[in-house]
Amino acid sequence: MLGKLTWDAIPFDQPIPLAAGAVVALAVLAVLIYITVKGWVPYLWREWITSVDHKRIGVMYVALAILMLMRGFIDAVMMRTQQAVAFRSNGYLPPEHFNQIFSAHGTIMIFFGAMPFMIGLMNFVVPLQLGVRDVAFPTLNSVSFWLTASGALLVNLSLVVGEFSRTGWLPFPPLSEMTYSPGVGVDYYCWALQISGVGTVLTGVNFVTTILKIRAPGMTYMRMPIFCWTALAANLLIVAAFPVLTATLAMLLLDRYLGFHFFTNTGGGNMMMFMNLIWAWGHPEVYILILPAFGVFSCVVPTFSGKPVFGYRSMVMATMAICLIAFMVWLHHFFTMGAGGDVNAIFGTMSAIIAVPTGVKIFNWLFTMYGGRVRFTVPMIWSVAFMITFTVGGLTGVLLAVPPADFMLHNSMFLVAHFHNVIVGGTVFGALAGMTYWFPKAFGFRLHEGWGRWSAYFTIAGFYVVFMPLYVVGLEGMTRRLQHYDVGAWRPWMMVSVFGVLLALVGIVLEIVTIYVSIRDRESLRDEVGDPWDGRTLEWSTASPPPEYNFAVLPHVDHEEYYWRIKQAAARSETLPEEPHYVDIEMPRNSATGFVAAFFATVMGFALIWHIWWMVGVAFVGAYATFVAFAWRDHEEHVIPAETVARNDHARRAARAKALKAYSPR
Amino acid sequence: MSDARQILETAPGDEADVEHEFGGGVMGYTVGLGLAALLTATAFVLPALNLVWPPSLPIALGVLAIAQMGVHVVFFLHVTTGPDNVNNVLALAFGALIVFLIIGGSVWIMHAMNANMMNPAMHM
Amino acid sequence: MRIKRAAVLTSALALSGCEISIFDPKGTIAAQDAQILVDSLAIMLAIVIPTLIAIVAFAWWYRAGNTRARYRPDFEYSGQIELVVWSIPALTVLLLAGVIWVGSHDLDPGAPIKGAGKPLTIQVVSLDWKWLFLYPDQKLASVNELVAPVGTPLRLELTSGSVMTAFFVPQWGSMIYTMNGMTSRLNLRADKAGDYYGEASQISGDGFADMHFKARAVSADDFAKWTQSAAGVPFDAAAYKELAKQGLANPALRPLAAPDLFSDIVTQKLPPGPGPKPSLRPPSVVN
Amino acid sequence: MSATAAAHAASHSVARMPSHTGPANKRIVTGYGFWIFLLSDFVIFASLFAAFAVLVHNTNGGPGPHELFDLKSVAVETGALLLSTYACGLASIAAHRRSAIGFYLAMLVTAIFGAVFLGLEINEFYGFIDKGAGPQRSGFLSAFFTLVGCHGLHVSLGMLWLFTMIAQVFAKGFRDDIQRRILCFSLFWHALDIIWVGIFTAVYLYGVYL
Ligand code: HEA
Ligand code: HEA
Ligand code: CUA
Ligand SMILES: [Cu+2]
Repeated sequence: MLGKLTWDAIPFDQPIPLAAGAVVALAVLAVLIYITVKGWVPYLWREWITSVDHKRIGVMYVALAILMLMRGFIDAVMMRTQQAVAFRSNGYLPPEHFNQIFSAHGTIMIFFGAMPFMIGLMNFVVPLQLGVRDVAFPTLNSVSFWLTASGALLVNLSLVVGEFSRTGWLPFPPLSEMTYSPGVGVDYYCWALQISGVGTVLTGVNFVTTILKIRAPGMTYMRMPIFCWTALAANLLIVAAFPVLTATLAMLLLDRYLGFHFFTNTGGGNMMMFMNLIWAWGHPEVYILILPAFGVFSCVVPTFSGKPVFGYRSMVMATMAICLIAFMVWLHHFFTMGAGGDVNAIFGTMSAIIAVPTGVKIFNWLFTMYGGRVRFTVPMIWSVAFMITFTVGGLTGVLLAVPPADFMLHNSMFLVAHFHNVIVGGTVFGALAGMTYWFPKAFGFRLHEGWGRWSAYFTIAGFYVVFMPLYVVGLEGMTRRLQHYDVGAWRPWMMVSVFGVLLALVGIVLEIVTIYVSIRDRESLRDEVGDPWDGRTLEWSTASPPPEYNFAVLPHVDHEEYYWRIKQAAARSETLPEEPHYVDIEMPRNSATGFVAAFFATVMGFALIWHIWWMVGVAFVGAYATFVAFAWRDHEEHVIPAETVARNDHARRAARAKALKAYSPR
Repeated sequence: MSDARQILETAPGDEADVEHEFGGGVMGYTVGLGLAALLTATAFVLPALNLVWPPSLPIALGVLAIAQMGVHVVFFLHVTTGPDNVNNVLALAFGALIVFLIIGGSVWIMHAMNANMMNPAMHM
Repeated sequence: MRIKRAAVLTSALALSGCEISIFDPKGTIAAQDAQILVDSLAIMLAIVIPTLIAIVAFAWWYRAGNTRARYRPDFEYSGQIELVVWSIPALTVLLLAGVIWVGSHDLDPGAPIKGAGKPLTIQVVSLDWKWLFLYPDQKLASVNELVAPVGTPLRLELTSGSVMTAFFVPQWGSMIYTMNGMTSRLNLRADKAGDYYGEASQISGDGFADMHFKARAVSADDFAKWTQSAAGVPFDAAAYKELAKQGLANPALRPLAAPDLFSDIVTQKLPPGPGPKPSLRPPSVVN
Repeated sequence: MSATAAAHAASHSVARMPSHTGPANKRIVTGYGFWIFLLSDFVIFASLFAAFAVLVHNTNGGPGPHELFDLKSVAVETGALLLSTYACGLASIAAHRRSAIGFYLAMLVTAIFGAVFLGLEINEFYGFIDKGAGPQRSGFLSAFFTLVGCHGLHVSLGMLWLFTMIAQVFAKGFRDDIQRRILCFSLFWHALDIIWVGIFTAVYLYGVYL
């Protein structure tokens, strides 16, 4: 009846995960009960769960990402403390648990922390910057989000029911094959990623289409903000790379469930093929993580330097170059497999070549600051910290791209330090910069500067103190994923590193305090005008938070810095542009499709993991029925009358007119 | 109606006004069917007839396949080089490049790996 | 403590005094790898250090409060600067590409190296979670201890009797993957007598952290003596099957009874290790 | 001029709006989005092709391509799928002209040839498994069944979609959103035939002759 699922699946004998799981489950339950009692369910259902508004979906993505970053951070704290104490002893985490932790940490951070954060920012920002009302396929957008949430739920469920994969964030066979990993951990991993992967591909399709086909009148390619370019590149990478992941995991699943021989030791399988395919996805994946962050910095640095981005065309070229070369370097993750001199040399060189367009970007941000008036707000602090940190991380990356160096450093703590250096210093700093930067746009009030600043300082310091020692032990031969070790020379560095993670913890707590304080003091932090930073791109031309339809009338863009120009003109003449003619606006209706589809997907994933075949069938039928029901709908739009639009826009214009007097044009 | 001097767009596969254009309408599909059938038949018959020099056979078959894919793209999917089709073609080119890199790259890499470490006895 | 590791621990204690830094190479390959690493680093630092300085300097000088800095709100393009920002990294990478090209070929793990005397062939089998070293010419089977004469080129043939992992002695040089059904090749040479740290560098399951071994470089005489010291029951297919079961092992040297053992493992005549007993959560490692 | 013809003409002029005059219309957006989705599907197949190319010699002592493949049956399959694609093209022309009868007929022909194709494929798979050459037999057969089976799965889902489309046209007529779905369906069906060209060349012909 319940397949492989028995009481054994609950880890009664392992107090740590059991307690952690119980606490989380209780917390979730408490929140749910609280929400219900307060009578918020209808509101949440109407305004968030069934919303197809890209802004709402963006906010939900970011919220999910923050939650998952915290979960991943707890894993990180456990790993660092384990390695601090596990010198000539077993520490407090037995190997079967420790191995789950780094696997879960990597999986959660990449797939459910960093990527949703970036996708969330793109969701929120791209249509606003393009000057349009929504993405190409709003309902699909909601499906994407909920499928991502479904994957995240499954991964976290493995904490209490069964186990998670113990084979690393990428499940290399044969270790991940049935023979060597008979538990359900790898299955949790695969199904969670298959489900969220579908969501990610749909996001990619959605955003490529949006950016190429849905832009405000006059918004030619060369007038798009850099963030939109990086979003385009990242989504092209998603569309082209994620199917490889889907196919590869499908093959692994066929091996595990039906006894196929793709990657097995026996039967004519070839495990090297898995390495090859997974990295053909995996390397583009890291640029999916970093490119949107580059876009964030290309918004933040110009805004706070009071200048347009330097070398716009170079930036665009560099972005697209990275997007293409990303597909030509994947072998650098397995130089040590023995492909021979020619292959290694060519892939090594291609990897080093990526340093050129990336360097161009760094230099162009540098020259954006040059001749500017740099205001060190919190997003700008993150940006400068990023430029420094990422350059260091990129340097060590290129070092790893030199095959003989990689022969010594592959899979070492040096590698671990490299990728945290680029991921934390690039993607996470970018995410936090972007969150702080667009927070007032989303909620109508700014985040508190003072607290936010201290949060940034502590997190940045924490990062350096955690990971610089890891470079050192990496050079001393320490390999990654060690549950314990006996080498005395590594010990002191482990102690320094654990101290760093405490600093990072303080940083995160301060970030939470920042949010709390800002909500409390929201009246004094209010953004009345909709342009709190003296921004340059279109999102700052509408109200904060923007109305459902974003713009009362679509802007007619005639320049790269269109909004900046009309703002300056208005300030000089001290009059707003003429009032437009308002018309009715058609917007997509809410839809429960995403939520319902994800519900069935979760059930199906769970049933597949535990071999509960009848439940698989039921869930499949449910999903198909949802699909047909959605297709049968007759009215996809609702209309917002011109009067409402006019009323809202008058309020916005009044606030702008008032602010005009205080604004000194440049 | 549409202004011919503007940069136009069509959806891939769109019938729209192509009925009187190259590759459109019933005629287009029929021509496509004829060409595709011809290419398929050649591909199946060629090796059996021993007409080509055997070592060049894979290349011949590959060329036939690519030609046929081209026929399908033009006559069935209506993705042509017209100015209204730029975006569609660019997307296709990007896709084709990725497909090429993944298949070509994998085969090359795995060939090198196998050459360096496979035991001939193993996979018989 | 759930793992009994008395033997492993003592061998580790003996090692813990010494450094295993890759900047302290004790073999020709390690020395060259490290050299290339340092060279590449130097090439890149030449551009990265000025970049880092410029970031800090620009950010500081152009801060909003600095009235001496000239504000140029329209400075958004300069052909010369564009040229420089593309060409300087490109030139650096060009230089680096040369290093990469030469390095990848010269230091290809499969490329034979020179040294004193006839190359010594050692066959390496990674198991769950120990290392088996076979000396086909000396007819020896050594568990978790790799002994090599100083200065002699070592021709390593590697495979796995279980999952994929990687063989690595940091102070001797390059690591390489081991995979069941395949033979990877690695050429090394130890240049200074001593005891070195060897490890598995690719996660291989629950016992992974204990999957390290002692790599000893000894004089030719000591090596000859060592080959004589093999004791105990000869190592054959049955012994191999026993060893292939999951668990840890103490270092041991035994005569090798089955000369084709390695090729039997590679061709899977001897099947790969059985893995854990099927159960939801397999029991943890026991010695 | 009837009202429908006028609407038809209007939809054309909208369909061809230049992009820099603002967001493209729904038909273009939908078609383009689906096109991108298809490209990502091609990449799935690319991975499977790559796996097949690498594993084709790993027969593990079992039968190889020469022993298994029957090119005659493959040729018939190919013909069936080609005719099916042709019929699908006619169906989209019928839809464009808003001829319901023509649409149903052409879709039916599409479905019949699709079914012939599927039948032959299932028969082939069944024959292999019967001979002990199932996907568990060897790496080669795993890759073969997965690649060809994935295509077959796509065709099966396409059939499901095909009948859903007939039902939708029947229930709702040639509404704009239905027309967009017909466009997507025909793109899907034609794309499957392109992939089949890759399969009959790289799997069957290469397998037998190389
Ligand atoms: C996005 C990816 C990501 C991120 C952000 C991190 C962040 C961190 N990681 Fe992780 N890590 C990986 C991806 C990531 N990691 C991967 C892929 C692996 C490999 C797994 C494997 O082996 O298979 C790995 C492995 C890994 C290891 C295992 C090393 C080993 O193999 O032995 C360790 C050990 O300490 C570690 C530590 C840390 C620490 C201390 C942090 C951080 O704590 C650093 C500091 C960052 C922050 C402080 C920001 C966190 C932000 C928030 C929590 C949000 C707060 C925001 C608000 C409240 C608004 N990581
Ligand atoms: C956001 C994620 C991200 C980013 C952006 C990068 C960027 C780069 N990475 Fe990294 N990488 C990872 C995430 C990332 N990486 C992860 C997660 C892994 C490990 C996965 C695992 O095994 O678990 C990894 C592993 C990894 C390896 C494999 C090592 C091994 O397994 O042995 C290699 C090897 O080549 C590599 C190289 C590079 C290079 C060349 C870049 C380049 O893009 C960097 C370019 C940037 C700069 C160089 C700095 C700025 C440039 C200048 C200031 C110009 C001047 C500089 C020069 C000319 C040098 N990375
Ligand atoms: Cu390496 Cu087969
Ligand atoms: Cu990479």
